Amino acid sequence: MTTTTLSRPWPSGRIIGAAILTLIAAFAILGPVIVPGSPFAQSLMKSLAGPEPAAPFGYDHLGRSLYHRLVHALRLSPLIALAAVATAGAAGLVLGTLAALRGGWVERVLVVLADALLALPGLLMVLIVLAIMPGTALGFWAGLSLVLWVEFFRLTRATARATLAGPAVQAARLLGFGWPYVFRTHLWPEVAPLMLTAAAFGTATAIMGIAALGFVSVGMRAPTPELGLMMVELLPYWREAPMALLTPVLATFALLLGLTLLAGGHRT
Amino acid sequence: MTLLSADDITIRDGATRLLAPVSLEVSPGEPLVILGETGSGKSLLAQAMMGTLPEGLRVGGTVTIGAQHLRAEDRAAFKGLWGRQIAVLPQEPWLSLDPLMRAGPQVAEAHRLVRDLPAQAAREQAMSDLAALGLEHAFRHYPHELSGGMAQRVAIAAARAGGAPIVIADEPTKGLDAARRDDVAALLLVALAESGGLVVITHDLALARQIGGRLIVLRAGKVVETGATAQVLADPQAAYTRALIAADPETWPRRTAQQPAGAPVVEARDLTLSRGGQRLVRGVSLSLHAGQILGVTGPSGCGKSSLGDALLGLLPPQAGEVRRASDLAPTALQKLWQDPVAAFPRTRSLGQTLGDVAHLHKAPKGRIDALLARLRLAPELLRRRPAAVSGGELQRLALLRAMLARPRFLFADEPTSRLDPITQAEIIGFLAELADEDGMAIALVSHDPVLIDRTADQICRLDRSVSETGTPQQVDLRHATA
Amino acid sequence: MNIVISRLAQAVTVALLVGAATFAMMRSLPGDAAWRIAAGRYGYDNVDAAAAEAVRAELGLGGHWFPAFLSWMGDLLRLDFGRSLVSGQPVIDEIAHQLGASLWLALAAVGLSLVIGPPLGILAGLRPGSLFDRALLVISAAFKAVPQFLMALILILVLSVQMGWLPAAGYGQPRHFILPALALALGLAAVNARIARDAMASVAAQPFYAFAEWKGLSRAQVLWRHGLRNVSVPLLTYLGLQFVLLVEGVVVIESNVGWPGIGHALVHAVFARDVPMVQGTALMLGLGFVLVNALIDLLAARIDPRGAR
Amino acid sequence: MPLSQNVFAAALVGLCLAFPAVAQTRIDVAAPFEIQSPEPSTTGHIFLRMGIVETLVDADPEGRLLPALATEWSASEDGLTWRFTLRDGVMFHDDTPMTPDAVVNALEIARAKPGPLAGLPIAAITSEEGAIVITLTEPRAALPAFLAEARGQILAPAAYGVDGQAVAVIGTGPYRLTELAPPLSLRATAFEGYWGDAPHAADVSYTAVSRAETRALMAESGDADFVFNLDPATVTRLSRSDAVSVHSVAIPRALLLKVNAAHPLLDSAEARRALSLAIDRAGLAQAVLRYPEGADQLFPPAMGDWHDATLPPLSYDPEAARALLGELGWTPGADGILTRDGARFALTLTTYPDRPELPLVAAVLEQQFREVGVDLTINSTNSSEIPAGHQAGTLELGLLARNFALVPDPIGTILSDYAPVGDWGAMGWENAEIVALAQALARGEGSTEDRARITAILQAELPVIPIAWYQQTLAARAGLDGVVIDPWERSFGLPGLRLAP
Repeated sequence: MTTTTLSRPWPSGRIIGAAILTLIAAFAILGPVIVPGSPFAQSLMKSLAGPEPAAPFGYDHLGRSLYHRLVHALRLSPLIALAAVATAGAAGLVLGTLAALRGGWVERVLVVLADALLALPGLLMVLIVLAIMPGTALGFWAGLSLVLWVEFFRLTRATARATLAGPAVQAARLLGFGWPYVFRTHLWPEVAPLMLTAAAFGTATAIMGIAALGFVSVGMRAPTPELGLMMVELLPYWREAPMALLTPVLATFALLLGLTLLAGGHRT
Repeated sequence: MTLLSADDITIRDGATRLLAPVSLEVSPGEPLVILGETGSGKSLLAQAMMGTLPEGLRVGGTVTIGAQHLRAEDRAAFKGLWGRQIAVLPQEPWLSLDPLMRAGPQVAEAHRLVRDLPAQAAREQAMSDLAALGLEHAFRHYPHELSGGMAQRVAIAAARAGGAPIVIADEPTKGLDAARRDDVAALLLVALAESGGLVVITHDLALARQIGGRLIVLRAGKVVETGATAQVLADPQAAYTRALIAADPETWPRRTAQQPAGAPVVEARDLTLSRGGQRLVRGVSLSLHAGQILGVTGPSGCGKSSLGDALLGLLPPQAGEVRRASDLAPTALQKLWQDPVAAFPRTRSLGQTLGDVAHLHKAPKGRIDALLARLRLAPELLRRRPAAVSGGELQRLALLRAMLARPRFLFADEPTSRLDPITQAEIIGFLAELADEDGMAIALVSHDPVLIDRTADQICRLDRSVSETGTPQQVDLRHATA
Repeated sequence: MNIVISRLAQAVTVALLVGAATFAMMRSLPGDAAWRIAAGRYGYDNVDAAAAEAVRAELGLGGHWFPAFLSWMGDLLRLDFGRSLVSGQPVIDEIAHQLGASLWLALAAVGLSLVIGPPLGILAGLRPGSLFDRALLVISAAFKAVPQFLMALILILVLSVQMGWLPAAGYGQPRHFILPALALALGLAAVNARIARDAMASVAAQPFYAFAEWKGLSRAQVLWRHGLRNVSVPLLTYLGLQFVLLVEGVVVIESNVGWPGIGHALVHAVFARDVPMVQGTALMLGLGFVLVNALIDLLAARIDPRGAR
Repeated sequence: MPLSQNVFAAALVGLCLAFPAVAQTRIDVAAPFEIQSPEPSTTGHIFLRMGIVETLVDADPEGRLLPALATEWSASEDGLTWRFTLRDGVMFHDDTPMTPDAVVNALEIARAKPGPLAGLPIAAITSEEGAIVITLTEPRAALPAFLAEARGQILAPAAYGVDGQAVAVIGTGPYRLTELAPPLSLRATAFEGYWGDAPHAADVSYTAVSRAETRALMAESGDADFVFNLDPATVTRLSRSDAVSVHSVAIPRALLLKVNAAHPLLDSAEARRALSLAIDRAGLAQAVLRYPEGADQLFPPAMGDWHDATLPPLSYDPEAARALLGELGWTPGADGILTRDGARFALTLTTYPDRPELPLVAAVLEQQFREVGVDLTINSTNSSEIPAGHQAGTLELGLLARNFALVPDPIGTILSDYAPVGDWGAMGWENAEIVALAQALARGEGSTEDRARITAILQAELPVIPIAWYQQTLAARAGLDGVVIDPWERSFGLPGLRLAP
């Protein structure tokens, strides 16, 4: 990309959000390097025991290191979420541009489809896809992609329509530039910041969805370390070991707060 | 007796002085016109007198309104005077009316809440205010159902309902065509007759001339000249005032007509155009040769831009045809827009954009520099984004960009309507030069019939019902202003 | 008129989507559908080959997919949702039974969120950039980052277990409403507040807002007469879109606190692979969205006549 | 907008004022089971537990059969003809008398549906004056116990629709159903025409709360008076609370590993014993189930004769397990997993999350098996995958909780699970001796030694590997007297509960 990116400084909320996410990512990637261990290894004698060097966050009810379970949970749902957002973003971008460019029935069909999907609760679609697809992670990816592309599509289409109809694009066309140039220099710079916001929101939505379904026991399955599942597993022990329950709660909160702040603004 | 006086008003933004000490007085029956370009400080001065300056700016001096002496920095003290002592006329009346409230109540609420009339009496008073302005039927209309002129009248009625003796009008003719400008001038004079005090802030010489009274000319935060309006305009003393008056199309000489030579570059026959299901242009025929300037004028919404787009091939005609010279490359047709900022990609530097165009059209090295020099533009501008460049400079850069494609026909769609008069004169001068020296055929759209009259070789006047084409001598432009 | 037609198209597409998705679900149940259904119906202690055989015989599972698909969609378009595979009751009866509980919960949550969010947002929007505005931004971001199930969890731990003020679960009495409604409302309010704040800030920056003050109206008069009405339109439109968020919340929260609503039924139906129930509830939720938004369109058109072109 | 805000606020406040909390005159029960419909084959156990319906035969905590709607019963010499004398003067809740014809009708409908009655060799059920007669094609000594099962409940003829599906719950119990709101709640009130003693509490309600944590919270906050089936983890916590008393009893239910004995990796008793030796039952029971000990044989002590205290217990000895597998030709590979002839010792364990402890136990097993070089993949899925996998022969290992007392006489479950195989029992393993012994016991011919023999064979051959015995735990509000837990999971004992003033 030869375009200069926006050099406008980010608002402080975004910077804080990015910093939180960087910390979490560093923890998820480097965690096992700093303190080696496995998220599945049990030692029933250490059930709900407190922190120690081999398990800095203590142990869960099965004597598994919360530190390592958290590291893996913080890899799992963000990875699924990012994969879904990437798929949804690409699909939304392509279809949105196509709709704005072609108009006619292509646009009408896509808009009606997007509107209909918008009317259906995302978690419901994910649940149905989970029931159809083999494999929970794959199901989450497919279901979340199916839910999330609508937002990207609507953003791209709205921006593309406004941009393509504007004088700047008319000028570029009159000057003899082709559509790839128009996309690169006119459309993408307008869409990209919106896509970043939507991607951050989408990732947050996806992570929330995975955790929520885990929490009501219809998402990821034990013994996979997943944030919602960890919470529901540790909930019965919250009086004995409140910190054990707080660990995934705080991690989820930090992750989602980081994403919300990174998104900046709000969905409209 | 003085209705309003301002003494030693200064405005600073941190260390920068935006307005040198200015003093003025408004007497009953004698309007005061503050004339200046964008950035001259005229609107800041008006805001200082109304107590609406942004908090970030430091303001000094005192304002006396009626019997009250106010320190200009005490903004809150002005609030109680709004509607009661000072009536403020907004710049853009459409945007100044609450879109979700019917016109009548917007007038009546001032009667009720400011003058404490009972609800019924307030409504009747509002009705009679509107009736006095010829708007008795508009009481139950929403703002979007009103024309621009009607909205302006409703806004004036609403602003004055509180019964303030002083009317301040900030740029009341911004973006209006000549016919509407004259309406506004007449309304302001009626307001003057009824209220007593009138301050008009404008960049529009014609409006200043119509209002009369006293005149203050501001430039870059300093008073350049003061005096009776008629006298200053007839015999300007300051060089700047002279330049300002010289930039008024009224004072321009008429262009020496170019005789058509060879085949026309663009030609239209019995052209009928419609956009969004609405028929705009009916049966227009014209032919434009190299070096000629076609002036297109008419009230807003009459299809001026559509005609240009049809000539460019951007809008397929509903009936009739457009013919272009057979040797015309597709990129030999170019266009200038009213808002040049919107015509450039927002996020790229101007140098990148122009570089891309030069590259695409295989312009020789140094072509951009040569054109920059010719258009009297500083090369540093290329490092900036479109939004960081003044409107006049950006319109010249847009012209430069178009020239890189070596156009033979240029459609300039209101290229100067957002620019100050001096900049406008400059841009129009460049366009005339391009026609004369480069033999470019130009279609120039403007809502200002005087400008068209002075600049064009042939004129196309569009109206909702009729359209005529011909030389400036043939086409009755006064008709357009009626 | 346009509103009605486009919403009608949306409703039909929603129905087709739900129909196709649930048909696919029916056809692709991992393992044997009869077994799944038997497990849902008789429980894990009693599901065996005989139970599965009984279900298979009763439902006539099997056959080519295409005629099955046509008859599936045909039933759907005749609004015949069939019977629940688990309970054997007509789906429509079950939904009618559960809809009320969810509706009340959703209404209470929206009502509560409107009491909390927009007033704060409007206060902040009147003074953009102020300390209060920035504080509200931070707080609303924090609340938005708490998923609804987590909010419910925190509220249960704090309000009902630690303090003993509210029942942790249950249904039937007004005090049962407060906790789940609050759990839903806080998240909604966080977003409501932001929408109201932005709308208020943008309305207050419009020329007409300043002009109303210049006419001589006091700040409060301007806010009351010109501010609120203009803020209400974007807020209302957003509320319509928020419906989906609300429904998702209802689904999760109902499962959390044992609320006998449509969301609870949906989760159970998905779990038991009770496809007709999934179809019925999904359809009800999707069409509910369309209906709510159609009503909001009409209401917004009444408030803002510009929209009704 | 502000108008609607006010309306909402007012409505909310108004709602709160209009319904103050009701004074306690009712026992509120919370349990995990959801109500589906009035149909006995799916929801009947809830109606029975709530004392709304009754069966012909009842059972005491020791499993001794007691008269209920039938006052006495006897079998003919050949054990093929059973006569059940019906109690006099029993009225259904619709005030119709319980006639022999009504009882026959209810039983005929019940045995046409899936359930334990369907598996009985019944030739005919006929009515007599004040009695019914059941004719069998082969002797079945446990027949009365089968009639104590929930699906054998007796409903009035008006309760059934034309297709035999129940459309209403018209039973004979001490409580009469007043409100049925599937899936979550029902209410009942004392039935004045009840044949027995009137219950102490006039009203009862039932709420289905599927989440164990939520049930525990309801017990703590007093939202429910009688909370059934507590999560092991919350037992510790609740027992410290003054507001509730926790009761628990061992029940005839075991957590066990169903083994596909036809699978090449598992087709020898040694291999199965090695797996058994790899399981740390005590640790598992304490950490996951919070029980003091694990199961050292299949049948829990609660099952009387079936439990043989003299049997050498199953023990935990990973060393011995490794040795045993080594003898079978397995050697550890690079990753620690055993291999033989290029094949890894890798198995899939199927379980279901309906009982929350199962996936946890599965996770523990995965680790403990890894210790001895066995690679386990956990598939936590729908509970039907286990019987379906059994039928298809694809199941490798299944982790499940088996109730041996669906019918108060365990012989019913033994017959269906181990004589010779069963959906929830043995798989790919047949033992003629067990079949013969079980059939004899079913006919009423066996002895205590025969039961011990069955237990011993199962212990030696391990067609299923026992892991833990369940305890049933419930929490009752402090001041609720007369709490008795029915190990046969037939009754909450509501009529005997007394609300403290």
